[in-house]
Amino acid sequence: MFSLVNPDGTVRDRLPISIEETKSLYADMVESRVYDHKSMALQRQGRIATYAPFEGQEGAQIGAAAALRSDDWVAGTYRDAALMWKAGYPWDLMVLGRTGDERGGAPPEGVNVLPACLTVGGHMIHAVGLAWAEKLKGSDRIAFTSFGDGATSEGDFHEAMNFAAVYELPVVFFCQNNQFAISYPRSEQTRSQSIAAKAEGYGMPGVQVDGNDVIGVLTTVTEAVAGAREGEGPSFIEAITYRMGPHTTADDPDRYRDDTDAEDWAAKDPLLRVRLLLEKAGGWSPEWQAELESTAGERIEEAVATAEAVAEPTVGEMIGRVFAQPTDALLAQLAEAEE
Amino acid sequence: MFSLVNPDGTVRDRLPISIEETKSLYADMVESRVYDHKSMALQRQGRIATYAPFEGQEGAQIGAAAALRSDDWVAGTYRDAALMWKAGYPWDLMVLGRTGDERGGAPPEGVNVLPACLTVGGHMIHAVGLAWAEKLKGSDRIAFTSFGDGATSEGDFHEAMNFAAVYELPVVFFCQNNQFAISYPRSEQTRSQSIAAKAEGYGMPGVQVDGNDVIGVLTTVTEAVAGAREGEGPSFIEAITYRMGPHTTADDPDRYRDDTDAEDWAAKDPLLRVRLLLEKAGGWSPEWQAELESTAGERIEEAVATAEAVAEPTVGEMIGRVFAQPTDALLAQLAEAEE
Amino acid sequence: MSVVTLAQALNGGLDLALEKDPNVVLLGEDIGRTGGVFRITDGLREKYGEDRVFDTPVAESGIVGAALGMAIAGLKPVAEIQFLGFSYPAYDQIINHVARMRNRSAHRFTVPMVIRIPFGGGIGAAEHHSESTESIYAHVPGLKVVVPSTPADAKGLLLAAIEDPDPVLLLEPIRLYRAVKEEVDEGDYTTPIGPIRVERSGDDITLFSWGAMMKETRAAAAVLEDDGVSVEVIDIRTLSPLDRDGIAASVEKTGRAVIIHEAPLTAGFGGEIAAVLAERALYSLKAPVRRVTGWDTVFPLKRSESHYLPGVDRIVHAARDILEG
Amino acid sequence: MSVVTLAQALNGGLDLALEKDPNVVLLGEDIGRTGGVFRITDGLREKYGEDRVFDTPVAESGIVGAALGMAIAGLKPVAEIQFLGFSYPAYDQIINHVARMRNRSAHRFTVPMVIRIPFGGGIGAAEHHSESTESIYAHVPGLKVVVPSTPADAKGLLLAAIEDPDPVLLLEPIRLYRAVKEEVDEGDYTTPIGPIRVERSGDDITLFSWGAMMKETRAAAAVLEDDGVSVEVIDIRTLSPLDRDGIAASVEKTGRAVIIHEAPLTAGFGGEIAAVLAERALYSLKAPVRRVTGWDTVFPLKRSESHYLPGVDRIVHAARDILEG
Ligand SMILES: Cc1ncc(C[n+]2csc(CCOP(=O)(O)OP(=O)(O)O)c2C)c(N)n1
Ligand SMILES: Cc1ncc(C[n+]2csc(CCOP(=O)(O)OP(=O)(O)O)c2C)c(N)n1
Ligand SMILES: [Mg+2]
Ligand SMILES: [Mg+2]
Repeated sequence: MFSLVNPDGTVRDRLPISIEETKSLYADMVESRVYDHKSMALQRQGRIATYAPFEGQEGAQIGAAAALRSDDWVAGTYRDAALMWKAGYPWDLMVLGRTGDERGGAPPEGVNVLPACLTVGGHMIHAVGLAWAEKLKGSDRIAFTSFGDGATSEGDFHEAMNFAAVYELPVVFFCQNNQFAISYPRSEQTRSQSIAAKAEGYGMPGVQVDGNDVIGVLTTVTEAVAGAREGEGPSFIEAITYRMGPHTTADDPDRYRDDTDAEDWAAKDPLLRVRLLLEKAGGWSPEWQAELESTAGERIEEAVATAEAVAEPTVGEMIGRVFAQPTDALLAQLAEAEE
Repeated sequence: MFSLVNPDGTVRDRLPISIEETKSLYADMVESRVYDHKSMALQRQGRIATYAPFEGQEGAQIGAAAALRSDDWVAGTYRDAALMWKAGYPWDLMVLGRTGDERGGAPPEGVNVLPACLTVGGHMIHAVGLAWAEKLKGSDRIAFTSFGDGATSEGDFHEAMNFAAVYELPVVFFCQNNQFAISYPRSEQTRSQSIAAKAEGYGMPGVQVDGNDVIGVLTTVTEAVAGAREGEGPSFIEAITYRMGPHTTADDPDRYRDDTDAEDWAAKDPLLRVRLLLEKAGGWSPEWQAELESTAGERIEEAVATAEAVAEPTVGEMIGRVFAQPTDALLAQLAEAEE
Repeated sequence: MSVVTLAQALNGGLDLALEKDPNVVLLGEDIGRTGGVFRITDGLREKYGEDRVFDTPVAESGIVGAALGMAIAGLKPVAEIQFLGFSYPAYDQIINHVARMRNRSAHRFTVPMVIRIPFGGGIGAAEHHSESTESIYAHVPGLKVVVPSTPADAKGLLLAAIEDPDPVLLLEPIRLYRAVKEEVDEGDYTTPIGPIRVERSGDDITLFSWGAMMKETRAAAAVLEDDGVSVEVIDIRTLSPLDRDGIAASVEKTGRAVIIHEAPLTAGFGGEIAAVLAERALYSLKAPVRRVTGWDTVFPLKRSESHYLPGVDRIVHAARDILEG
Repeated sequence: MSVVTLAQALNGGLDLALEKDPNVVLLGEDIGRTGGVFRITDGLREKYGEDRVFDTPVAESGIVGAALGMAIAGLKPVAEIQFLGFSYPAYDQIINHVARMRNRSAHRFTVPMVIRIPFGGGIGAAEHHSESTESIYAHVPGLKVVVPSTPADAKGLLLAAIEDPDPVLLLEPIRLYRAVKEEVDEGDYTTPIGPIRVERSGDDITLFSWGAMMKETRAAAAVLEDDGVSVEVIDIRTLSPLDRDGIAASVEKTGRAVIIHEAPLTAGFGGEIAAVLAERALYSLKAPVRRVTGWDTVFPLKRSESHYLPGVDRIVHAARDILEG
């Protein structure tokens, strides 16, 4: 497993980025965590629907997204809010979506991030098609797709991996192995020694990286992205991480996992190690931390306010989203609905 | 690639079976080929529907089936007639099925061979379920499933392989890599170095065997079956072979493959090498060959006659096959149909 | 007898089936350790062990296809798919294999298995979690499709499905899991697969529905009765095989019909019922048949759910229309 | 103008689309080197190259899902699935993704793609090769479903589908690929998606059908006309969005309807049409609606095909029944 920064903040190898850059990644992780905690609170208050927290996975998500170019394609899941945000998807739209509003699924023009996929495994093949189109168009845009350990058991994972390899497409497959698919542990999900080892069966390079090491992830994904962009085809990355919270706000992890595990992983927290690293390098202070948190808090509050200020969706919008132009049949239904 | 008998009939290693046993395998291959040729002829005469010939794959099919116990489960494809026959499925039922009669799908009690699966990749997971049930019942019956190179691209292949490994089930996966999925060559089907290499991604042993070497196949499958029976879990075998004929009687291989390839493979014919081996050992004579062919011919003719003598199916039988007991709704339809 | 929810009735039914028949096994995502996302299998792994109640990898086609193999080999698998919106990866196994093995093998290999799937919206769930695509299953020859709307029927249909020699799809109305309670026999009983249930007998109009929409249908019937209308309420309960005689008989009596379902209108199962009426009860019909259904849109997210779901008002409105018409 | 088969018309349409729009690409199993199992894409890989016409691995979900990605990124993919019976592994991608991306992303990401699938029986094919499960697709919001029955419509609907900003499923009647010939405009034209086609106008009865069953329907109409009955024959042509006005208008005129399709009866698309009549044309109906369809069985193998397929006799019989009734 590739890793650059140890849980205690010590460094295994020369870091490829500056302290300023490290601070910026740290700030992004802090902001993401603030969003995550806020979302949990909003859900408890009934202001958003079921929420899938990513706490513990910020290193994987921020590190990966930091390796992408702003116009690259991104296809991720319900748990990828930090990743999507770092790739350009605004917080307020993410919140809007989670209040139960389809308009949250439309990132601004220029942000090529698909709305989160909720069917496990369904979206990886979309990334393949996106990459295929870019290759045919002769562009050097790549497609990045993120998914969980559980998703690797779906048939669609297999077909996506195979197509990407067969057509030598610029796709980066990024598995956040957070040890569980809801209650089902990674150890039972597959008897493969590692998830990364699956890549070989497709003739694709596959590597493992410490998913809680944001700089390690950044480095690994940067390399994969560069390879894809330069025509070397697809590659696969398994980021080893841990979901510190429940699967979703509707889940109770006590039913299926040990507290001791969770404690072990808490020590490997992706934020903690960067903070320790920065501390040693003189780049961290309690004041800065407080400032980060308060700035992030303000931004997230603002995003929530923006989302909550969006007018109630109309039945016309719902019906209008089926096709580019509503058909006569739909217009008739709209008339009936508005009656 | 494991192999015991070379294309020229020389032997690489001590043979695990006697000359008498070898002769018997040879006889089975001859009989299968007679069936195959007869079926092609029947199709041209309009007596059976589209037919998928297995010529060139007799070594793989007879060798594999010879390794099974008579009560083991078998789930194969439209191209596995020789395999299914050797596993106990009578020729006449096979012909009956191909005249377009569902009654051909019912092998005798005690023969645990499922009717051929026509959806590519659909049946491997059935073998997994069969093996799962046997394991739960504490029996030592195993499940054997055969499929093509093309089938390994389907999502269902992936799910079947994974389930078998996860639950450590007694399943033998047997891929007849005949180089093509209709017109699509193995080289494009996957970028995996070998198809056998895919097994590793499931934590399952995978081996390659010369599929045109009936004794090599028998040896390899025997080992896999023994492992499964003894509780060592599933394994995967890639038998390298070649479909000497068209994909089906509706196919024209000239559109997608070279004659020279076909010639190369003709020299590797699974029957030829055993004949050469037997010749050297004094176990083959033109008379014996003629006898084999005529006996086989008679048997196949008889099977065809038996199949063709089966009375026309009735609409009542068709409607009666939907459920154990026809529902009132179906009985009403039957009455209407019989009007 | 005890007063239980629909969810509890299902749990009790599964418990009973596991207890009485050692061939019954359960499999599905998260059904063991957590008892399933809706806790329908709660406690059963603890009680019957890891060799009766299996958690599986995330692979719906695999779950259904493996269950099919198990059934052929003599077990009675009850597979759970987490939500109807996640059943589509298994559609191929269901239509091409589960429902056809008997036909393909001329009765030699049979598939006595059950697939349980929570379905329907109304709880503000995320995308794909509110599907009502029952019609794509009701169209599959060789598959029976049952949809209970009461705790007693839930248990009875579940046990009937497990006993059935053929594959049965049991669609469980999410919105009703915990919304209704009634007395349910604690013992072993079955509710026959096939016949409709006349929930309330009446003379002026028939309301047909199934699953979660029975709730709104009942409420609409109450409103109409307050108006002095005599309403017949029919819970279709089994979509396939369909009780065409029962459906026609009701409208021969009442002369008017409203069909209510949550799925989109076009090619929804309501069309089948309306067709039965147009074929069998035409001369009894005093007014056009009405379908009150979801619009032909994707089931929306929470904020638009009320725009989509057919409510009591729409049902009452349609009924009044044809009562007055 | 030239006289061509339905297969040739489709080939010509694809050729034209590839020629005029560099974003059009084709993908599917065996569509390149062999021109597809029905040779609909014959010669196109040679003409447009390996970067426009792709042979793919055997993976239907992959084909459809990849096409969806291509469409989002600006291409206009036309995917082929070899037979409708092999489309089910792609059902999840179609219903959950292809048909919903626009809704999910509030118009931000759109999916202008076409899925072409040969369908229907009558050629004595093997299991799974004779499916007519159009209703499970017609039920999908966000997906348009068209079914030509003539060469001219085949080309026109194909080109309309390719131009359409939304995903369109084109079901191609296998039995008619080479069975009918007619003059087809060699140029660029579209047949509008939506409106039914009144193939023959009449006053006494309407026969509704689509796809391959149009053949038997036409033949039945001829028999009835010989009896002196004035028959209206309607080719539904677009199942979704459905031309309910056109359907109702015909029966308002004729007062009688027979709906003919090859798929099993229960939850088949005929139910939708009968429902439209029960809702919109009830007071015009002089006799019960009749559906002449496949039985609720698996589509059988060759020897039983004639037991299954609704023939001219059954259509004529049903029509006479309601004409006399
Ligand atoms: C096709 C499908 N099946 C089942 C589900 C229900 N489900 C939601 S998340 C999940 C587990 C996914 O685990 P993993 O891929 O590891 O991602 P994680 O949630 O751990 O990020 C399941 C089974 C679904 N959303 N889609
Ligand atoms: C799900 C599915 N997709 C497509 C087909 C059409 N088809 C029939 S055979 C075949 C190729 C299969 O190739 P392979 O698995 O290598 O087996 P082989 O025919 O070479 O024995 C295809 C694509 C099918 N039968 N089922
Ligand atoms: Mg996970
Ligand atoms: Mg092959």
